[in-house]
Amino acid sequence: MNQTLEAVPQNWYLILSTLLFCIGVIGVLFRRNAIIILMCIELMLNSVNLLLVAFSAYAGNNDGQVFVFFIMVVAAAEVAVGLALLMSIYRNIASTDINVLNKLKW
Amino acid sequence: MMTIYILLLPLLASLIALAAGNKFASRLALFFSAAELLLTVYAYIIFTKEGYAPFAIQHAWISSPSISINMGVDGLSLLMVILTNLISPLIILSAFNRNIENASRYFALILFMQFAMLGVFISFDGLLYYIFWELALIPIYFIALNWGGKNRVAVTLKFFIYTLAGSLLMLVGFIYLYWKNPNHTFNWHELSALTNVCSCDQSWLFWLIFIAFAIKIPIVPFHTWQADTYSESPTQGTMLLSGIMLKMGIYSLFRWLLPIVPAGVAQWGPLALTLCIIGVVYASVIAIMQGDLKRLLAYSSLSHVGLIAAGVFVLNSSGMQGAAVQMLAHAINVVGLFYCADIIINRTGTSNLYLLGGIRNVAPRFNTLFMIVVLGSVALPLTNAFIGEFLLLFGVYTYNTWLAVFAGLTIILGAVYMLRMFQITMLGNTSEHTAQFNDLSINESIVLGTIAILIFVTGIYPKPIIELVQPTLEVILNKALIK
Amino acid sequence: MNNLLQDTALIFPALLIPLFPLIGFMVNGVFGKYLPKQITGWLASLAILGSFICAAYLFLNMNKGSNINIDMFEWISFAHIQIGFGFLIDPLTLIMLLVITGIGFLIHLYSISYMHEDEGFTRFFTYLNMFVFFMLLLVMGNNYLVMFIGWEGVGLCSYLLIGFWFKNNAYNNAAKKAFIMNRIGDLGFLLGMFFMLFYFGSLNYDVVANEAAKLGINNSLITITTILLFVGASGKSAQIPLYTWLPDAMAGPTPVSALIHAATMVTAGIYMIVRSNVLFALSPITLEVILIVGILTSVMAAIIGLLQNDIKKVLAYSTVSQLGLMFCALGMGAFSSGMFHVVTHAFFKALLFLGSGSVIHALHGEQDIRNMGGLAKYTKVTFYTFFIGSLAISGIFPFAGFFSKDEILAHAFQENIVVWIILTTSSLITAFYMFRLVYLTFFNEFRGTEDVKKHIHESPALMTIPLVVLTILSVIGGFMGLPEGLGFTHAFGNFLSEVTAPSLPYLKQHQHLSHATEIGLMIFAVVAALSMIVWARIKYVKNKELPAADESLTGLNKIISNKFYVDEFYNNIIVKPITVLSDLFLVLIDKLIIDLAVNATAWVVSATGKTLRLLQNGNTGFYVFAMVIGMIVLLLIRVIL
Amino acid sequence: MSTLLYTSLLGLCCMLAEVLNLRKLLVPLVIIGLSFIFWVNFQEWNTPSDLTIGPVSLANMVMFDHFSIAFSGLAIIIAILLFILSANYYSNEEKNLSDYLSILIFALVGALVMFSFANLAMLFLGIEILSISIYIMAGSRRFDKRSNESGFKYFLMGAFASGFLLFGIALVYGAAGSFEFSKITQYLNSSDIHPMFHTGVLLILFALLFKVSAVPFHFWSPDVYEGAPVLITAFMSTLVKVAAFGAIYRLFNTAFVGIIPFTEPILYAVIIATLFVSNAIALQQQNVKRMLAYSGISHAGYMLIAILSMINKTDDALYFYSVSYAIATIGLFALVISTFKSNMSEQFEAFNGLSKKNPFAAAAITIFLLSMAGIPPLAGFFGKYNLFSEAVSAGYINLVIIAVINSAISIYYYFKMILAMYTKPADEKPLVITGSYWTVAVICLLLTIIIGVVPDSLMQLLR
Amino acid sequence: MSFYLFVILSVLTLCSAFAVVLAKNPMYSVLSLIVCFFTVAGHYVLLNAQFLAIVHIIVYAGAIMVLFLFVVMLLNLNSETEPHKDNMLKVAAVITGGLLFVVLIASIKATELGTFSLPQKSNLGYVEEVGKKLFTDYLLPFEISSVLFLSAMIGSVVLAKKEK
Repeated sequence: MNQTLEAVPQNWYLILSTLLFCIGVIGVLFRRNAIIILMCIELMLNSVNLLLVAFSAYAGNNDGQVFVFFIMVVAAAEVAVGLALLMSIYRNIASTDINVLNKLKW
Repeated sequence: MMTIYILLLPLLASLIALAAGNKFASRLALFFSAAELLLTVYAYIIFTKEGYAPFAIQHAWISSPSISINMGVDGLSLLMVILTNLISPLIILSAFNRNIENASRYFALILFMQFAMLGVFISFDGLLYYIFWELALIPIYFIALNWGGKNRVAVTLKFFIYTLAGSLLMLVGFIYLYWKNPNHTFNWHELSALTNVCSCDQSWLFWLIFIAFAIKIPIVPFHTWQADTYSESPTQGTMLLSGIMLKMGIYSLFRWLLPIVPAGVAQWGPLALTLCIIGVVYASVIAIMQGDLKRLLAYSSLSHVGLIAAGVFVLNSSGMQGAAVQMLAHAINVVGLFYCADIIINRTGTSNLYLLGGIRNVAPRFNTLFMIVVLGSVALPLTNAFIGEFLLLFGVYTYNTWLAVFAGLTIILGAVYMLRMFQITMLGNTSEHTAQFNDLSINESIVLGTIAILIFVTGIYPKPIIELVQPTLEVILNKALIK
Repeated sequence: MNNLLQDTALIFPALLIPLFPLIGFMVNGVFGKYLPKQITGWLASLAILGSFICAAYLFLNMNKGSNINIDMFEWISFAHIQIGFGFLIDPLTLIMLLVITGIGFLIHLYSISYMHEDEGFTRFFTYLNMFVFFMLLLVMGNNYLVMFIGWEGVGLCSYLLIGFWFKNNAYNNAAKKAFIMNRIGDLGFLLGMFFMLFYFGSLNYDVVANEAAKLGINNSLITITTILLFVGASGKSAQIPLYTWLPDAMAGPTPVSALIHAATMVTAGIYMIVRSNVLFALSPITLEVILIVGILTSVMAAIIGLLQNDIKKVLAYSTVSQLGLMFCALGMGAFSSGMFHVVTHAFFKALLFLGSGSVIHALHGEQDIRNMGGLAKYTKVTFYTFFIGSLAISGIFPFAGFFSKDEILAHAFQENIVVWIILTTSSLITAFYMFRLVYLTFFNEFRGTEDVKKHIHESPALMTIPLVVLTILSVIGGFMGLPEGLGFTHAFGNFLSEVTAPSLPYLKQHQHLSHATEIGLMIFAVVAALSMIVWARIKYVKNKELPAADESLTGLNKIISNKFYVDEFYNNIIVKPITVLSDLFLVLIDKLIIDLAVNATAWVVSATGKTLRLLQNGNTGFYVFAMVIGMIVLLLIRVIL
Repeated sequence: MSTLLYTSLLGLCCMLAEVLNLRKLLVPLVIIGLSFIFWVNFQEWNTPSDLTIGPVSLANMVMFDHFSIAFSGLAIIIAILLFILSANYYSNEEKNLSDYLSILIFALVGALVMFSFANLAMLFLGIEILSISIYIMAGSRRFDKRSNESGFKYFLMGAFASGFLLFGIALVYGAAGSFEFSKITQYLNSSDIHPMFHTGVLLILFALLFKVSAVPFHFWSPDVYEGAPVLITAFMSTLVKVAAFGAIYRLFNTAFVGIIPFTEPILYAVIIATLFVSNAIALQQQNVKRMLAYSGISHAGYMLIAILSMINKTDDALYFYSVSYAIATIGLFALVISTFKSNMSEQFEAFNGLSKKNPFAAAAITIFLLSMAGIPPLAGFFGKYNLFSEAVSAGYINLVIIAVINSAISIYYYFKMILAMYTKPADEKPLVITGSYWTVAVICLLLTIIIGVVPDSLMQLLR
Repeated sequence: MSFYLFVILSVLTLCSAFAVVLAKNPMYSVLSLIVCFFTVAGHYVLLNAQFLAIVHIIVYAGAIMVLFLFVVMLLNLNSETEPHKDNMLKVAAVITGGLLFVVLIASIKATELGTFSLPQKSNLGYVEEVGKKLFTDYLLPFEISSVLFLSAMIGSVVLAKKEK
C-alpha cells in the first residue's frame, strides 16, 4: 500500500502520534484510578509505536518495526509487574486511587 | 626529610595518644609535643645554616590533576612552624589537671590539629595546602563540639559552615588558577609567577580567595562566628583557634593571596585594608563594653588581628614584617590571655566580669603573670606586641597617614578595654566567687611563666624573628608589587 | 687610645646606672617575698644610690663636649631602616640622671619609713625601682624609640603606683585614667616618630636634628611632627587638654606623687622637647602652640588650685601649673630656662610632697586641709621645710624657684608683655594658694577630732632627713643659674648650651634686657609675691577664714571648685559616646546587621526548604503534573533560546 | 561481553538454587560468582571481547570499552557489597531469598547493559530491566503499605518517564534513521540536523534525568527511598544512580556527540535547580532515609556537572565521583540499617548518643558523611574536586561557585546526624551490628580513606 | 483512498483515546482502549507493517488488555467506585497536555521532513524481513529481553502470590 506514503505526508503521522501521546499524558494527569493511568501509559507507548512504524515505513528501514517488538515486550512486562503491584496494594488498602497513596511525603 | 618528620610526628603522636588511653594521653601528648618543639629548634638551627634547600620536598602524588607533595620551609613557614610547635605544648600543658572526659581523644584531636596546621604552613602545592586547611577544621570542630559549652551545637555548626563556605570558594579560585597555569599544576612557585591572568580575572579571584582568609582571620564583617565560637569552645580549643588557626589566615594572605593575584590585590587591597582597620577600631569599641570575659578577649583578638591583616595589605616591608612579628606575638599573648581567662572561669565558675573582682588579693602570683600578659597585649614597649604594633602602624602610616591615625587608636582603646578587664577581674575587693581563689598550680605557673618569658624575650630581642622572615617577605613583596 | 680608655672608664658606670635599679627591681620582684621587709626597702634604696653615685661620677669625669654614645644592639630593622638600642649621655641626660637618681634616692629613703606599715611594702619598692629604671631609660636612650620605651614604662609604673592600693576602685580608676590619657599622648608621640622615621629614615637624635635642619625653618612637615611630639609631651606632662589625670593620680602613696607626679616623670615631656630642640626651633608655629597651651594650663591649674581643699590636690594643681610655666619657657625657645625650672621644681615640689606626706603621716591619712591646722607646733621639721618649699615655689628671693621662675618671666617680658602679665598673675596666684595651704595646715588651732589630735607626732628621722636635704637644695638650687643679665655666669645654661646651641640659629633673638629692667622685674615679682603671702596670712591666719564646705559653693567658686567641669565634659563627649557606640556596634551592627545577614541567609535557605518541602506532598498525580510542567518549561527554554 | 553473559547466568542459577535447596549457601555463592565476574570483567580491559554469536555480529548493539568495563566493575563491586548486606538483611525471609537475589542480579544485568550499549534499543532494554527489577524490589514488602506505595509510585512514574524516553527515541530514529550509535554520529556529522532530533534528545535526557532524580523529575525519589526496604534504598541510591549516569555519559559521549552545547541551558537550569532544591529540602528532613534521598538528589546535581562539561572528557571525574559516592553511601547504609533495626526508627533520633554506645560506628558514619560532604582528604573530596575542576576548565565557573555554596549548605544536614551521634544523650537500646554489616562498613571505610589518600590510580583508570 | 482511510482511522484513534481518558466507567475505558489498539493496527497495515499489526493485536488486545479487563473485573471497579479529580485539576490536566503538545510540535518545528525516494520496498513489514532483522542485528536485545521477562515474571509471582 505504497499509496499511503504518497497520500499522507509524514508529518501527519508525526502530529497524530504526538497528539495521541499527549492524550495519554492528559489521561495520566486526568485520572486518579491507577488502572486507568496504566492504560493511559499504554496509550503513550502505542503512540510511540505508531510513530516508529511510520518513520520506519517512510525511511524504508524496518529497525523501527523491530524496536516496536521490544516496546511491546517491555509493555507487557510492565503491565504484569504493575498489575501485580496494584493487586498487592489493593489487598492492603482496598483502593486503586492514587490519591490514597500519600503516606510517604515531605 | 626534616620537613616530613616535623609534619608527621604530631600525627604519630595523635595516634599514640588515642591508643594510650585516658590516663596517659596527656603526658604522652606533652612528651611528643615537646619532642616536636626540639625538632623545630633543630630545624631552626639547620635553617640558619643552610637555608631553604634541606627542607624542600617534591614528590609526585597525583599525576592528573597534577598534585604533588610539594613541601618546604622558608623563613615565613618556619616562623609559623615555630609558632605552632611553641604554642602546642603550652596548650597541651594547660589542659593538665583539668577534668577532661575522654582525655585520649581530646589530646589526639589537639595533636591532629597541630599536624594539620603544620601541613598548611609547609605546603607549597595549592591543593595540598587546601587539604590541610580543611583538615584543620575537623579536629577543632570536634573539640568544640564534644568539650564545649552549652550553646556549642549551633555555634560550632555555624562556625564550620561559615568557614567551609569560604574555603570552598578559595578552592574554586585555585582551580581556576590551575587551569590558567600552562603546566597545569598547583605549584606555588609557578602560580605566583603566572603572567597570563588578566587583572579582570584577578579582580574576582581576589575575592574568591580573600573571603576564605577573611573569614578565618576574621576580618570585619566576616567575624560574627568568632565571639560565639571562642566563648563556647573549651579553652584549649579557643587557644588553638585564636593562637594558631587564625594565623593560618594571615599566613595565607602572605602566601596564597599577595603573590598569586597581585593585580587583584592592587585593585582591592585598599578596600581590604580599610575593612581591616575599621575592624580594629570597631572590635576595640565593642570590647570596651563587653561583660563576658571570653567574649571580651574574642573582640580584643579581633581587633588585634585586624591590624595584623592590615599590615599585610599595606604592601611594604615594615607592615609585612610587623605582621609576621605580630603573628607570633599575638599567638603568645592571646594564648596567655585565654589561659588566664580559663583559670578564672575554672575556679570561679563564671565568666561574667561583674561577678569577679579582687583576685589579686588572693592570688598574687597569678596576678603578676596575668598582668604581664595584659601588658603584652596592650603593646607596652619591651613586650613582643610592641615591636609588632610599631612596625604595623608604621607600615600603615607609610601607606596612608590618616589610616595610621585611625589604626593607632588601637593603642588607646586596647589599653582601655584591657585595663578595664584587668581591673574588674583582679582588682578591688573579692566577691563571693573569687574569695576562694587558689593561686596558680605548678603546671599553670609553667605555662604562664613561659608565656611571660616569651613575651619579654621576643619583645627585647626580636631580631632573630625579623631576620628569619625578612628574605621571604622580600620575595613575596616583590611578587606582589611587580606584576 | 687614651680617649678610648677614658671612654671605657665612663661606659661601664654609664651602663651601671640603669642596671642597678633593674637589679633591684628583679631581686625584689622575684625574691622580695622571701626577704625581710626592711631589707627590700634598703636594697631598693641602695640600688638608686648606686645609680646616683655612678651618675655623679660621670658628671665629674666627663669632659665637656664628649658625649658618651653606647650602641648596644640592633633592635628593630626592616627594609633600609634600622633602629638600634643604645644610650647617649650628654649634659641634658646628666642633669636628668642626677635629678632622678638623687631625688629618687631621697624619696626611697623617705618611703622606707613612710610605707613601713603597708602590707605592700616590698611591692612598693619593686615598683619604685622599676620606675626609676624606666625613667633612666627614658633619659638615657639615644633615639626616640628607646625614649619611648622609658616613656611608656614610666606610664606603666605610674599606673601601678597610682593603683597601688588596688582594693579601692576609685584609685584603680584614677590609675586607669592616667594610663589611658598617657596613651593618648603616646599615640601622638608614636605618630611623630613615624613622621621622623619616614622622612628622616632614623630615630637617632642627631640624625633627626641634622635631617630636619636641612628642611629649613617653617617646614610643614616639621610642624606636624613637632605638634605630634608635643601631643605626647602634653599627655605625659599633664598639659591641656590631657592634664586631668594628674590630680587624680594623687590616689597613689605620697612618695609616688613626689617622685613620679612632681619631680621626674611629668617632666619627661619637657625633657623630650628640649631633647628635640632643633626640631621645635624649626617650627615657630609649634612653639606658639606650646606657649599658648603652657599659658592656659598654667593659669587654669593655678585657678583651680585656689579652691582645692585636699592637700595633695593643691600640690597637684600647682604641679600642673608649674609644668605649664615650663612649657611657656619652651614655647619661647628658652629651652635651658625650662630645664632649669624642671630641676628647681623637682627640688621644691618633691620637698612639698614629702612634707605633705609627713603631714598626712602625722594625721593618719587625713588629707583635707579643713581638718588640719596648727600643726606647726607638733611637727616642727615638717613645718619649716614645708614653709621653705612654699617660699621657693612662690618665687621668693633667694630660693631656687625665684631664679628659675624669674628667668622664664624675663623671657616672657621680652617676648610679649601680655604673656608676661598672665604668667606673673599665675605665679602670684601660686604664691597665694601655696600659703593658703601653709596657713591652713600649720597655723591656728587643730580642727580635727580629738582622737587624731592625740596621735599627732613628728615623723621619724628617715622621713625628715630627706626633707632637710631637699630643703637645702631648694634654698641653694637656684644658684646654679644666676641670671646672666646681671653679670653672673649661668652655670646651668652653660652646661646645657651644648645641647641647646644647635637650635639657636632658628630662634628669635632678643636683645638682653637692661640690668635695670631685669632687676626691676625681679623686685616687682618678689614684692608682689610677698604681698600675696601677706594677704593669705591676713585671710587665713588673722581672720581665720575657712574654705567653705563643697556643697555651699555657688557661682564661679563652684565652677572652679569643680575644676571647670572638665572631667564631666570629657565624660560626656568621649566616654559616654564610646559606651553608647560600643552598644550600638554590638547590638546594631554586629548582631542586627552582620549576624542577621548571615543568619538570614541560613533562614532563607531553610525557609525555602520548608516551602519547597510542601511540594513533596506524596501525591503521585501532582508529581506527574510537576514533571510534565517541568518538561514544558525546559522545552520552552530550548524553543525560546 | 562475557560479563553480561555470566551475570545473566548467575541470575538464572540463583533462581535454580531455590529448587536445589541451596538457600544457606546462596549468598556466599552469589558473592563468589560476582567476584569471579568482576575478575572476568577486567580480563577484557586490554583484550577486545568477542562480539559475535555464531555468525551474528553484535558490534552495533554493544561496545565494551574502558568506560563500560570500569563502570561495570564498579557496579559489580556495589552489588557484591550489597549482597553481603543482604545475607543478614533477609535472614528472616529465607523463602523469598533466591527470588530477591535473582531479581537483584537481573537488575545488575540491566546496569551492565546501560554501561555498554551501542544502540538505543539496548539502552531502552537496559533501563527497563533495571527499573522493573527495582520496582519489584521496592514493593517487595507486600504487607507493608509503605513499601507498596513506594514500589507503585516508582513504577507509575517510571513507566510514565519511559514513555517520554521512547518518544524521544522515536524522534531520534525519525531524524537519524537508525538506532545505532555509529549511524547517529554519522547523521550528526553529515547534514544539517532536524529539530526533531534535538527534541528527541531532550526527551531522552528528561527520562534519564528522571532516573537520576534531578529536579524537576525528582519527586519520586524521597518517597520511594523512604518507603522501600532499606537495602533496596541502598541499591537505588547507588547502583541505579551510577547506572543512569553511566548511561547518560555514554549516550552523549558516543552517540549524541557534540550535542551538549545544545542542551547547555537546560542542563544548567536543571543543575542549579537540583542543587538548591535538594539541599534546601534536605535541611528540613527528620527521616534519615529521606535526608539521604535528598542528599542523593544533590549528588546527582554535582554529577550532572560532569555531563555538562563533557567537552573535556569527564568520564574519569564522573567515575571517581561515582566510586566515592557509592562506597560512602553503602558504608553508611551498612551502619544505618543496623541502627534502624535496633531502634525501630528511621528518624535522626535513632542516632542519638551513638558515639557513646558504639564509638567506632559513630566515627565511621562521621567519616562517610564527611566524605559525602567533600571534606579532604576523603574520597568524596577528590570526587567533587575533579568535577569542579573540569567544570572550571570548561568555563562554568559560576556554576561551580553555586555548587560550592550548596556544598556548604549540605554540611548542615550531614552534620545533623553527626550532632545527633555526638551531642544527644544515648538511650538504653543496645546497638547490635552483626558481622556482615561490619565487614561492609570496614571495607567501605578503608576504601574511602585509601582512595582519598592515594587517589591517583583510580583517577588514571579512564585516562 | 488510503488518504481517507488514514483520516478515518486517525479520527477513530483519537476519539477512542479520548474515550479512554474520559470514560466514567473503567470498563468503558478498557473497551475504548481496545478499539484504539485496533485502529492503530489499522495504521500499521497502512504503513506496510502487516506482521506487526497482527502481533500488535495479539499482544495488546489479546494479552495486555485481557489482563486489564481481568483486573478491573477482579477488583470490581465501576463508575460508582471510580475516584475523580477536581474539575479544576482536570482543566489543568487538559491545559498542561495541550501545552505539552504545542511545545513538542513547536520544538519539532514540523516542517517537511527529509524527502524519501519511492518506491520503497513494500515487503519491509513482512515476517521474513522483520524476523531476519530481529535474529541478526537485534539478536542481543532479543536475548536480553528474556532477562527482562524473567525478572518481571519472578517479580509478579513474588508480589502477587498469596501467602501468610
